[in-house]
Amino acid sequence: MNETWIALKELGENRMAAVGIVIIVFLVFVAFFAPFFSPHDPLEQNLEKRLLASNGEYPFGTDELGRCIFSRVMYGTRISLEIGVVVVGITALIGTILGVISGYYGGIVDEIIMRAVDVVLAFPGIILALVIAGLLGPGLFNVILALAVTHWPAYTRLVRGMTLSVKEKEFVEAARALRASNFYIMRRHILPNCINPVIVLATLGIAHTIIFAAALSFLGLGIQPPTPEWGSMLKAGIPYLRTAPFLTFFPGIMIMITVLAFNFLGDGLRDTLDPRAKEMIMMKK
Amino acid sequence: MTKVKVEVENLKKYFYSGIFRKKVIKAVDGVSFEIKEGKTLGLVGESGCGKTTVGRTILRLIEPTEGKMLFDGEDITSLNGSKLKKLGREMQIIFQNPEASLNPRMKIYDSIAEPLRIHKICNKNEEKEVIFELIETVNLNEELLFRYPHELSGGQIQRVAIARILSLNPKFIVADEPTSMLDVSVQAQILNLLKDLQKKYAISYLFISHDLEVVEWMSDEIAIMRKGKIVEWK
Amino acid sequence: MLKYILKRLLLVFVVVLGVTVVTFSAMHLAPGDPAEMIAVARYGEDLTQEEIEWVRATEGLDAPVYIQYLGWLEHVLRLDLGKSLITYEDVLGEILTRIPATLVLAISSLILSLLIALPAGIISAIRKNTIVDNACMTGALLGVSMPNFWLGLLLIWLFALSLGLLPSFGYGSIKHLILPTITLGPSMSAITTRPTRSSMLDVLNQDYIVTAKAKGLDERTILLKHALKNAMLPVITFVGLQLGFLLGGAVIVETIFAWPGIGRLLVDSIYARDFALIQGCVLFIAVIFALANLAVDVLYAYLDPRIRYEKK
Amino acid sequence: MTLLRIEDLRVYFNARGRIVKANDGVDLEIEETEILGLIGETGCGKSILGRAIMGLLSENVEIGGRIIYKGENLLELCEARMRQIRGKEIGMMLQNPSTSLNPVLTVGEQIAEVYRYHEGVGKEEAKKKAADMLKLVGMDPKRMDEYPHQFSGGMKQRVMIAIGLALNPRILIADEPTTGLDSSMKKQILDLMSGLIKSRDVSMLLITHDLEVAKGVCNRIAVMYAGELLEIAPAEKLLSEPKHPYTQDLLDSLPRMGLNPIPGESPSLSSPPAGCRFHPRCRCRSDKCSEKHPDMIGIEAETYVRCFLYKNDKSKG
Repeated sequence: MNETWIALKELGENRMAAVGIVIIVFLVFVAFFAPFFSPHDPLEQNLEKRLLASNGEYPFGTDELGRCIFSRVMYGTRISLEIGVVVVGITALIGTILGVISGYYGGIVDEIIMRAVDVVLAFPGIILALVIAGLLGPGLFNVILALAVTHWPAYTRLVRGMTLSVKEKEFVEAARALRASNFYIMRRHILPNCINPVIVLATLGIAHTIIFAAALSFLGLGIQPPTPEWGSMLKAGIPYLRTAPFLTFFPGIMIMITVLAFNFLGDGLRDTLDPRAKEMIMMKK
Repeated sequence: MTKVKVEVENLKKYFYSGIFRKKVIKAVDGVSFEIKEGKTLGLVGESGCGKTTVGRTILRLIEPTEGKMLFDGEDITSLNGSKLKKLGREMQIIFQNPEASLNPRMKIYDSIAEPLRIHKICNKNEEKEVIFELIETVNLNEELLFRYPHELSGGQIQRVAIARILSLNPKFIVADEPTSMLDVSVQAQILNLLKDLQKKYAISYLFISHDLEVVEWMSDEIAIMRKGKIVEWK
Repeated sequence: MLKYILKRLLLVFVVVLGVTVVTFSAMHLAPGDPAEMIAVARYGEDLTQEEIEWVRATEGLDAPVYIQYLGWLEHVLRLDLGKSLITYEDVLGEILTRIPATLVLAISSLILSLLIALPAGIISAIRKNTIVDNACMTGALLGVSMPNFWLGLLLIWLFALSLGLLPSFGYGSIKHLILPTITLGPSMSAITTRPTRSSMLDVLNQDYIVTAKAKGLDERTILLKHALKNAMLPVITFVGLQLGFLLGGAVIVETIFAWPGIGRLLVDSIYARDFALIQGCVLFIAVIFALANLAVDVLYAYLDPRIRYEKK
Repeated sequence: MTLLRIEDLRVYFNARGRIVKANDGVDLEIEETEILGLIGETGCGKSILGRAIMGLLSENVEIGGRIIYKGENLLELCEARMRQIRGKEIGMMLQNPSTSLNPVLTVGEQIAEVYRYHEGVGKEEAKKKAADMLKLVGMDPKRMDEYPHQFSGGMKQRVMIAIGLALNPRILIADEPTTGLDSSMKKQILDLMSGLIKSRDVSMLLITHDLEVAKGVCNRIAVMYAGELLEIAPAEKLLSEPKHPYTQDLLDSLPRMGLNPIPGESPSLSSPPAGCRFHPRCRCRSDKCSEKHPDMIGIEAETYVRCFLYKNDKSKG
């Protein structure tokens, strides 16, 4: 049987991962078909119907400007998933490449890359993102940029560490004895042996990024109203916390479910992809 | 008279450490020897005596601090570029640890095909034929070709390692403790295989081991190393 | 050991320098004319070009960026972080008055998180693959997935607005501390639980635990004496790294609960685009974070005999 | 006198859906004051046997058969009773001294705690006894406050010996005590162990893959292959006139005997061949070997072999 197939099967048997996958598929579906299924235009205001509780017309009620919370929450899925996937895509790619280069070549290249990593990691991630996003001004692009700047070092650090250990393995030395080029060795030998933990980290990274992005918007430094975004919806709901708590309830639970789904999946991947976990422990602990 | 295949003159390899690079470890400290065509030089010593460094240096996997290395009379001490790549077809190495000597994420077939692909020795169609021939030479079952290394035993992996470098038709092989992690019954298989190949293809070996008995059985000449120097010839 | 600490301090210096360069560049890459923004913040929208130019000249904003940076750095080395561009308050003084509030919140949250995470992690490792373990791990995942800004709002809604038990914002008494701590502590504990568990599992699979069993020692001695200390070593480093999470979380929690700490100061200064204050906060947070991590590493080195007795 | 008797020991566990039969019907006795060598190649189940005696296999492992020590079946004992036996009655040294000593405790403490725990003596008393033990294994007792990483491999192995023998157990199980040591150090450690064991009337089960190690020290040797024993005989006899074809071939594959290989590979413990487990590699096989599983039979005094080439001699055995 094929290795990938076995891994996928094991993943499916992992209950949490399966739940995660189902939720993620559902969310992607929602994001994709939001225009078809949302009962209202998420931007459509109706001041006569403001702050209504859940009813037949508005399943999750209406906000302070009479917009349909259900529709806004649906559209919010789009922006959160988009930020998560784009940021992780960019950072995982750049971070991994830098990590392989840093670990493989060592010396001055390593020194420069790792000092850059230190600088970024010397600072609590969310605060750096906050400062960057705050200074550059609100907007989708700036949020993505701020999160990308703060997220790449995680991959670089991880991959560098793995590269250092894989590099010492004899099969890499064998490839050098075969006079394979450095690029070949990195691509064929180092990278494939680092990729599993990167996949795990990237999955968990999507979860992380979605929370960060929502936090930025919550603080008013990310996506701005009237764009339907969960973090900024939460912020807008604060003044009505006493009278209309559902304004903050629905976006909050959406963030949590989304993040939880990616965390479930990442956790399941960690169990299936991590060879150490696979090893059967037969001696008594 | 058989001709000299490999010649090493006053080889030195120092490792420097510490903040000011002042700490010196003399891993290899003036080693000279020659290996004739189709013959085996055994290199014996306890762990940390520098025998492994000698093997790596000859293959130019480590750059020597001082000294000269000749292959077929040609100075290879500072060869580079395409000439060094070509040298890769002539000189090869077999490692100690079977678990680490094959890429765990590559199928056995691809591991064996790798040298052929790197050196562009044959096209895709011929490749298959060559590989099947190779595994027959080292006495491996075809079924194993489409498995991953962790599904093989140590002895089988060592055969794969031998098969893959044989595709290059090397004339000199450094065997760095090739059986020290294998069971005795399997050790004998591998050592016999190495000897058969030597007869068949006139390969010269530098056979590195800590086990004097094994070296005595394998080698035409034996050098004993201690603290970076050859202290005794047998 | 001393050499190690000195080396690390040097690194802290380099890194803090790097962080300030990044923020300084971000400020100047930011769209808009800084002089105009400051002038608007100070005097309102109705401005003449002369007034803006006057601000530019008095604040030294007409010099090239690197001159501005070097000038700032020179003042920093004399422990002068400058004055707020908007309120003219002394930046250092302003920060120092905010630090205690942040420390109180951070320490109480850290204690709460460790009180939850360590027992949970250790118990789930010992009772691996039981209901207890699954419950702890699911709880941890839930905790990690819970945005703390939302949790904060839920807590305010429940305990302050609905039940009226606790104040929803402010600073001063233990009561004020409870909700912010419950917002921050458990989510941090959720992050620490898993590494604690895996570290403990790792240790329990080591040969020396088997040796301890072969000696005939009982479960309790093996766990408390042989396993725990080994398992806690990596957790210490991890907690050090999580201090960043704590500071980051503080920014959000302080904003929600109107807690007068440095995090809220930073957010407010970003809103106001008060560059001097932003730069000061960034510098301070970076230094605190770096020193805390250094302290953690020294503690680690001290507790681990393999490092303590390395040079002999 | 038999000190410990293993009867029909079966250790099975589940590895990714396959049943691995690590020990499959092992019968073995350890006599008083003897050194019994258990020889076998990688993955034949010899270490599992050692751990099974100590009750150190995890719960998901299925264990059958009996291990009788002083009239008690160790496999049926409660954990509390088993703890009294571990260390005090049966000591154990694990394979790798670098990983088998706790890195954050001083070596003195790791010896002393045995006395405190089993004999209930005070801190000072235990420390003194630990110092004596260190002296006994040829180490400077002044170093007892140092940590394991400050010692060399051979020294750490000495500490392991001190721990294993601290309470003067009746049996010491030593699992590959010389792996990772250079040949000169190997000899020192073996001499030290066998000397101490003889002078203290302790029996030892020496588990090793190295025939050379077993040769110098063992009184009797048992040969294990694919989860079962193939031959048990007095050491001299086994090495000079091996009976089982596997034992013969194993000896022949040693360098000094001409490095004659045994063809093929050891079978996996989850799918051993039918009949005699060695038959696919055996040069003496007949049709019967692939069909029927041979029993262990006594053929001469103290010599047992599991092979159809031999006939049971009931008068002896």
